[in-house]
Amino acid sequence: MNNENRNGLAEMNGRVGAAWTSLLERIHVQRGVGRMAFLLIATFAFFAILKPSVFLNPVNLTNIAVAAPEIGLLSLAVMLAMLTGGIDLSVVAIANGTAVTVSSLYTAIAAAQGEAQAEAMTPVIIFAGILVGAALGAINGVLISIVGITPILATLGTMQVFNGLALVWTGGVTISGAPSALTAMGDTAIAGIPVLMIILIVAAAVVALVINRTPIGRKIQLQGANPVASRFSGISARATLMVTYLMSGLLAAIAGLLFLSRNPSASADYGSSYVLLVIVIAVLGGTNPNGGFATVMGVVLATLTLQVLSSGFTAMRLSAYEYAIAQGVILVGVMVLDQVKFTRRRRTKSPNPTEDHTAVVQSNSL
Amino acid sequence: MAQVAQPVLEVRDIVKTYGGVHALNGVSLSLLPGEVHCLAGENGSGKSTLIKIISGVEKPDSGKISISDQERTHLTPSEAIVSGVQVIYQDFSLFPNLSAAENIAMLSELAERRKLSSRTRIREVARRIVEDLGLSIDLDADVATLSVADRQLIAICRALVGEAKVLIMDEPTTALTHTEVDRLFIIVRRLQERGVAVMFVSHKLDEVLQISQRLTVLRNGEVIESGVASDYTGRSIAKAMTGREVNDARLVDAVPEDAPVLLKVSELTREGGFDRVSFELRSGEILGITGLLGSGRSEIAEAIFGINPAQSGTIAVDGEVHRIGSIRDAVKAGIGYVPEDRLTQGLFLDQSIADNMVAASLDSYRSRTGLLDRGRIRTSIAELFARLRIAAPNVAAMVRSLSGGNAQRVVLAKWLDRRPHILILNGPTVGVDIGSKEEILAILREQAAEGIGVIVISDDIPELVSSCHRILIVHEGRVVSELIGDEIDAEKIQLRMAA
Amino acid sequence: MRELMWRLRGANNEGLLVAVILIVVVAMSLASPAFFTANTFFALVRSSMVPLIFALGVLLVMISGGIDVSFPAIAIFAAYTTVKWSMDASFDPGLVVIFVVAMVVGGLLGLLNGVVIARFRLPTLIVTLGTQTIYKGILLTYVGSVYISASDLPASITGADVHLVDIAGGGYLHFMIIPVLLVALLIAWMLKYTVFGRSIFAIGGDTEAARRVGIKVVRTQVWLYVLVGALAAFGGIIYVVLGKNANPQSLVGTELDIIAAVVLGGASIFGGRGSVMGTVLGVVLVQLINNNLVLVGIPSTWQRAAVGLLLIFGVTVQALGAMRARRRPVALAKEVSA
Amino acid sequence: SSVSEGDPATSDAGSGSAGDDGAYVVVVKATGIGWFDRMEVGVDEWASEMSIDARQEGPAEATNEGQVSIIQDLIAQSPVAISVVPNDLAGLESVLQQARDAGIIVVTHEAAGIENADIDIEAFENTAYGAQIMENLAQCMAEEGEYVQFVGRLTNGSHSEWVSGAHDLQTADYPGMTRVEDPIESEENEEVAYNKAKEILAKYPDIKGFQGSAGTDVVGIARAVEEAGKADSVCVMGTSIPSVAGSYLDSGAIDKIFFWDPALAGKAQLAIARILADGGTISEGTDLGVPGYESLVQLDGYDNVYAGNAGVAVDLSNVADYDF
Ligand SMILES: Nc1ncnc2c1ncn2[C@@H]1O[C@H](COP(=O)(O)OP(=O)(O)OP(=O)(O)O)[C@@H](O)[C@H]1O
Ligand SMILES: Nc1ncnc2c1ncn2[C@@H]1O[C@H](COP(=O)(O)OP(=O)(O)OP(=O)(O)O)[C@@H](O)[C@H]1O
Ligand SMILES: [Mg+2]
Ligand SMILES: [Mg+2]
Repeated sequence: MNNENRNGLAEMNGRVGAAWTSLLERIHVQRGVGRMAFLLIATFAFFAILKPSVFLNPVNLTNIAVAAPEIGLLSLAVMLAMLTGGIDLSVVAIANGTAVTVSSLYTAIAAAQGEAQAEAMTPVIIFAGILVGAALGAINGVLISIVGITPILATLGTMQVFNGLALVWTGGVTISGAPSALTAMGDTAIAGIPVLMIILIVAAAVVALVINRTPIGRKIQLQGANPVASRFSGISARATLMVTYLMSGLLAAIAGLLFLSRNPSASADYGSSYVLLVIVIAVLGGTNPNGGFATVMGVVLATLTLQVLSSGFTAMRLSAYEYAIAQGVILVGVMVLDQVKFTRRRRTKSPNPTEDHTAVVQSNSL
Repeated sequence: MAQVAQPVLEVRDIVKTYGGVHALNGVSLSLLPGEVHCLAGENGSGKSTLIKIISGVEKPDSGKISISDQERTHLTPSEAIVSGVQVIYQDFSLFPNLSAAENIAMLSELAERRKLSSRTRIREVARRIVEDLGLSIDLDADVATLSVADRQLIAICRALVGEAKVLIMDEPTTALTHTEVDRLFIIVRRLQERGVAVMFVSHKLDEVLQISQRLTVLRNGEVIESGVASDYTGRSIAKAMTGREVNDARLVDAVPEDAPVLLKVSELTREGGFDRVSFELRSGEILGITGLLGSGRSEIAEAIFGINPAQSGTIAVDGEVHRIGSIRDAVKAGIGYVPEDRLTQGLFLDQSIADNMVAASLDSYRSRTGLLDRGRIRTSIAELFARLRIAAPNVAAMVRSLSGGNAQRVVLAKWLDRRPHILILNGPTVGVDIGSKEEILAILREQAAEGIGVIVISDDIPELVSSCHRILIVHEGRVVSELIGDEIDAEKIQLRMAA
Repeated sequence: MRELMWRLRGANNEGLLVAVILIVVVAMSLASPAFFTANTFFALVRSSMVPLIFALGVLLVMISGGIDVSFPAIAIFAAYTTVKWSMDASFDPGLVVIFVVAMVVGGLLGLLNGVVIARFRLPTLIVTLGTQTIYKGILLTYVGSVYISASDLPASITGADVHLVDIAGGGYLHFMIIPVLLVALLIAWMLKYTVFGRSIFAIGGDTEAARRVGIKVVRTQVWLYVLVGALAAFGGIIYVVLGKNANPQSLVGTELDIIAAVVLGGASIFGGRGSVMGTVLGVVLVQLINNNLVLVGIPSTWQRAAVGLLLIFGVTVQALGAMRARRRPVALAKEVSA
Repeated sequence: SSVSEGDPATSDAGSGSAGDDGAYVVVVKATGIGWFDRMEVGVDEWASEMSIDARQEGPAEATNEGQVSIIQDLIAQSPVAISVVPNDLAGLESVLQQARDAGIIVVTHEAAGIENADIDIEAFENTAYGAQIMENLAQCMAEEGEYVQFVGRLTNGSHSEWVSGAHDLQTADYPGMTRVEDPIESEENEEVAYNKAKEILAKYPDIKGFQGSAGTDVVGIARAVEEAGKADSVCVMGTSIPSVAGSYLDSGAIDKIFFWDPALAGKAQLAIARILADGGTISEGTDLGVPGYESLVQLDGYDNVYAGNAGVAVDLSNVADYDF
C-alpha cells in the first residue's frame, strides 16, 4: 500500500467516524428539545382529544401560560447549577426571600407613608427584592466556590436557613400586599400572550445567550464538563461557580416576583412542592445532572409539558397522586427509552453524511 | 520451543465498530505458550480494542475467540479471568479509593470466588508479589495518593498475582524508569519459561525488539504484517506502522546567544520536590528537562505553571518577576501547559474540537457587546486546525473520538490560541504513535521558530535528541547537568540521568 | 505528634466529627441544666434508631457512587402495606414475620430501583426521585390513606414496647436498639470483610475498573438496591413499632436530612468512601441538634434556621477537613519514602 | 388586553359545551389525609343524596401552590361552585377572585377573613374554639401550672387563632397558669411532636398541660407523657379525631379532644353553595339541614363569615359515638 492510499484510507475512516460522532452529538444536543417537543405535543393532543371542551378552553390555556413561568424560571435556575455539575435546592427559598422582601417593604411603606408613596417607590422595592435574591445566590456561591462545600449539601443547608429566616421575619404569617405594578403584570397579556409567559421567554433567551454566546457561559459549561481540565485551562472555578449561583439566585428572584404578581401575598412556605419538581423538569429537559450539558429550550418545553399534564389530569378528574405516579413514570420512562435508543444507535451502522465545515461550526453552540 | 505448540489463544476475523468507526476490521491473531507477542500500531489502530475484546470488556460485532481450545463469540471479564487471561490495562483500571494491597489482591479474591475477604490474606498476597518484583510500594496507601509510576507498578502486580496463561500488557512501561522496565522484563522472561503467553503493546520500539519473539502490526484496525521479531528493526516496524519512512536524526541546533530571555527561574525550591533550581529559557528555544521519574522534573514544571506553587525562589517572564501562586497567575503571565494526563487534565472529551480549542482563550473573543465574536473564533479555529494538521472531518467532532496524537494536537491548539510566550509540555508524546510524534515535534519546532520558548519534560531520549536546543538533567530535585547544542547525544543523557 | 493527630482524625474525618459532637454537647449543657441527663441520652438513642437504619442504606448507595432519595417512600410503603395486610386479614403473624414480609416488599421495590439504575446506567438521584413519587402515589391511591392507630395495630407490634432500661422521669432504652445495632454491625462487617462489600467500594471507586477485574457490576448493584430496599423496610417497621401507629403520610420528606447526616459522617457524595462509624456519628449529630433546640431555648421561629446553620457549619468543618486531608497525603508519602 | 377581563366571556363559551357544568367541587388542603378522607365521605354522601355532581380534589402535599393550580384548572371547567379549605388564606385571594369573576360561586371553610369568597363557613369561631379548649384545659389543670401549645406549622392561620384564642383566655381568666414557651411547631409530624414534648418534659419537670393543634400533635405528646409516667398528672388536650387519638383516650394519656366532623363540614359547604346557586342567600339563622349547622350565626367583624355550632368535645365517655 502506498502512502497516498494509506492516508486516503485513514482520512476516509477518520471522516466517517467523526461525521458520525458529530451527528451523534447533535442528536444528543437536540435530544432534550426533540423529545420534549414531541412529548408536549403528544400530551396536549391526548387531553385535547379526550376533554376538548375543558382542555381547549382559552381559560385553561391561559392558566397554563400563567402558571408555568414561575416553575420555568426556577427550573432554569436549577439547570444552571446542574450545568456546572452541581445542584441548587435553595431556589424556592430564594424566590420566597425576594417575595417576602418586596411584600414586607411594600406593606411597611404603605403603613407608614400611605399606599401612594409605596406605589411610587415600586422600582426601588422591586430592586431591593432582586438584590436580596442575588445576595442569597451569592451566599450559595461563596459556600460552594470558596468554602468548597458540595453543592447539594450547601444548598440543602441554605434552603433551610433562607426558609427559616423568612419564617423568623414574617413570624409565620402570610404578608398581604404587593406593588400594583406587579399584580397588573400578572393580569396583562400582550397579543394574547400573558406577560408572565413573555417574561419566561425573555429570561430563557437571555440564559441561552449567556451560556452559549458569552465567555462566562462557555466557562460554566466547561466547568461542568471537566473541572480539572478547566482548572488546567486557567478558568477560575471560583469565579465561574460564583457567577453560576448568582445567576441562579437572580432567576429565582424573578420567580419570586412572579409569585407576587400572581397573588399579592408572600409566605415563607410557598412553593415547597416545587423543590423536587424543578429538578425533574431540568432533567427531563435534557440537562445532564453530572454537568457540562443542558438546553434551555428543552427545559422550557419540559415545564410546559408537566403543566399540561397536571392540568389534563385535573380535567380528567384524576387525583393528585395519580398525577404524581404519571410524573414519576414519565421521568423514569423517558430516561430508560433514551438509553435504549442511544445504545441501539451506537450499535447499528450509520450512513456517512459528509459535513460542510462552516455549517457545522455554525450549528455548534459556539 | 522447538515443537509446534498449540496456540493458547486465538482470535479470528474480529470486527468491532464504534458507531461508524471500524476499530477492528477482521483481525486474526494467535498466541503460543511461552512466547512474547508484540502488538504494534499507531494510535487508534485498534490495539487496545483487541485487548478489551480478549479480556471480555467489550463485545465484538463478529468473529471468534478461542482460549485453550474453547471457542466463543464473546466473553465476560470474569470468564476471561477464569480462563487465565490477565491484563494490564493502558489506563491501569485501578480503584483510587482502595489500598494498594487491595487493588493488587482484589482480582484473585474474585477469581477464587471468595465470599469473605481477609485483610491478612490480601496483604500477604500483595506483599509476596511486590517482593517478588523487588519493588517498594506502600501497600497501605490509597492508590489515589500514589504517583503514576506506582500505579502502573500496582497494575502490573495485580496481573501477575493470578496463575495467568495469557498475560496481556497494554503499554505497561509508559511511567517506568529503565531499572523498573528491566525488572519487569526479567519477570516476563520468567513467566515465559513457565509457558505463559504474553501479548505486549508498546510505542517504545526498542523495548518491543528487546522482549518479543513475534510481532504483529495493526493499521486502521487491520493486520498489516505479522512475523518473527528478529526480522525487524525499529525503523522497519515504524515503516510498517505508518506506511512511510521515519527520521530521528538531530534536527535543531543551539539558539543564538543573543536571543532575548523569556523565562528566568532562580533558586526555585519546594520541599520534597526540588531544590534551588535556576535556569533561563530564550526566545525560540526548545529546552528539554529530563531525569528519572521522581527526580522532580515534573514538579518543576508544575511549580512554574502554578499547579503546586514553589515555596521560594522567583520566576520572571519577559524580565518581569511574577508571583505564581495559581494556574491563573501562570496563564496570565503568558505560560501554557500541556499536561501529562491529557484525557483528564487537558481535554473536555465530550465537547467539540472547537470548544476545546478556545477553552483557554474565551475572554479574548469577547466582542464589544460582551458576546463571543463567532466570526473571529471561526477564523482562528480554522487556522489552527489546518496549521496543526488535525485529522478530523470537522471541528464539531467530539474530542473523545480522536486518537491520542490528534487529541494532543487539540491540547496544543488550546494554548497556541492564546499566543503564549512560554509553552511547557509534560510528556508531549506519551502514548502518541510515531507518525503523530514526528508531526507534534515538528509543530513545536515551528512554534519555537516563531519566537516562543518551549520547555519539554520527557524521558523519551530520541525525542529529546531530535528536537531540543538544550537539555537540563534533573536528579533528586536538583539540576545536575546541562547539555547544549552539539553536546547532546543519547548516551550522555542516559548516563547523566542515572548518576 | 502530627501522625497521632492524623490517626485521631480517622479515615473519614470521624475524629473531627466526634470533636464537633463534643462541642455541641458542651454548649448545650451550658445552655440548659436539663440537657446533660440520662433522659436526654436515651431520647437521643431512641430518635436516632430509625434515621440510622435509613442512613446505613444511604451510606451503601453512596459508597457505590449513587444517591438514593426513595428510601422513605419504600420504608413507609412496605411497613404500611404489611401492617394493613395484617389488619385487613385480622391476622397477627408475629413481629418476626411482619419484619420479613415488609422486608420482602421493600426488597422488591429496591429491585425495581436497582434494575432501572444498573441495567440502564441512569443517574441514581433522578431515578429514585421518580420512583419515590411512584411508590408514594401507589401507596396512597391503591393501598390506603387511613391512619392506623395503636388500637388497630397488630398486637405483636404494640406489644413490642419492651424497655431494656427504665429510669425515673420517662427515660428508657427501647429493646429495638438491639436489632438496630446488630444491623449496623452487620453492615460494617459486610463492608469490611465480604467480597460483596469490597465490590461496592470498588464500583464506587471506578465502575469500569470493577467490570474489568470481573466484578458483576449489574448484579452487584441490583443486589445492593434490593438490600437497601429491605433495609428501608426494616426501618419502616421500627418506625411503626416505636410510634405505635402507621401513617402513610409519614417519613417521606425526611430524605435530605438523612443524606446530610451521612455526608456529615464522612461519606463521599462521589462514591467510594464512607464508614458505618462515621454514619452513626453523623446521625447522632443531626439528631442531637434537631431534638434539643427547645431544650436549649431556641425560639421556635428560629429553629428551622438554626438547623440549617448548624448543618452548614458541620459540612464546612468537613469540607475544610477534607481539603486539608487531600493536601496531606503528598507530604505523608514523602515522609514514608524518606 | 387583560387576562381576567377576557375570562367571563370565554368561560361562558366554554361552559356551553362543557359536560362539567353543574359540578360542585370541594378543594381540600391535601388528599390522602384521614381528616379530608372523612370530608370526602360527606361530599360523596351529599352528592348521592342530592343527585348532584359533587366531588373533592386536593394537592398531593398541603401546599398553597398546589391548591392554586387545581383551582385554576377548575375555572376552565366552569363548575357551579368551588369550595376551598385553604392552606394559606392570603395566598388564594387572587385565584378565588378569578373564579368569582368567571361566575363561579366560591365558598370557603376554615378561612375566616378571606375576601374573595361568597360565604365562609366555620364549624365554629376559631378564637372561641381555642377558648373552649382552654376552659377544659384549665379545668383539668385546676387553673394553675405551666402549659405549652403546639401548632402544626407556624404558618398555619387556624392553628395560630386557636392557640391565641386559648392563650388570651388564659391570660384574662386563669392567672394561675403560665405558658412557658411560644407555640411550638410540630411540622404536622407526630414523631416531631413526640420529640419536642420529650424536650418540654425534660426542660419543665413541673409541666401540667399540653394543647395540640394538628391532628397528630396530641398523639405524639401523649406518647411522651405516657412514657414519662405522667399520664395522670399532665393534661393533654387539643384538636384531633377519634380514630387517631382513640387509643390514648383509652389509656388516659389524652384527656380530651376537640374537633368538628369533616364530613358534616363538607356537606355544609356544599349546602351553602347549593343555596347560593339557587339564588338564595345566607343569613343569620339559616338552616343548612346539616347537623351542627342548623342555625348559622354571622361572626363579628366579617360580612361573609358564618359559623355553625358543630364543635365536638370528646373524652373517654363519648368516644364510642364517633367512627372516624
Ligand atoms: N469507547 C469508544 N467509543 C468510540 N470510539 C472508540 C472507543 N474506543 C476506541 N474507539 C476508537 O476505536 C479506534 C481504536 O482505538 P484503540 O484504543 O483500540 O487504539 P490503540 O491502538 O489502542 O491506540 P493507542 O495507541 O492510542 O492506545 C480509535 O479510532 C478509537 O477512536
Ligand atoms: N461498555 C458497555 N457499553 C454498553 N453497554 C454495556 C457495556 N458493558 C456492559 N453493558 C451492558 O451491561 C450489561 C451487563 O454488563 P456487565 O457485564 O457489567 O454485567 P454483569 O453484572 O457481569 O452481568 P451478569 O450479572 O448478567 O453476569 C450487558 O447487558 C450490557 O448490555
Ligand atoms: Mg491503546
Ligand atoms: Mg456478567
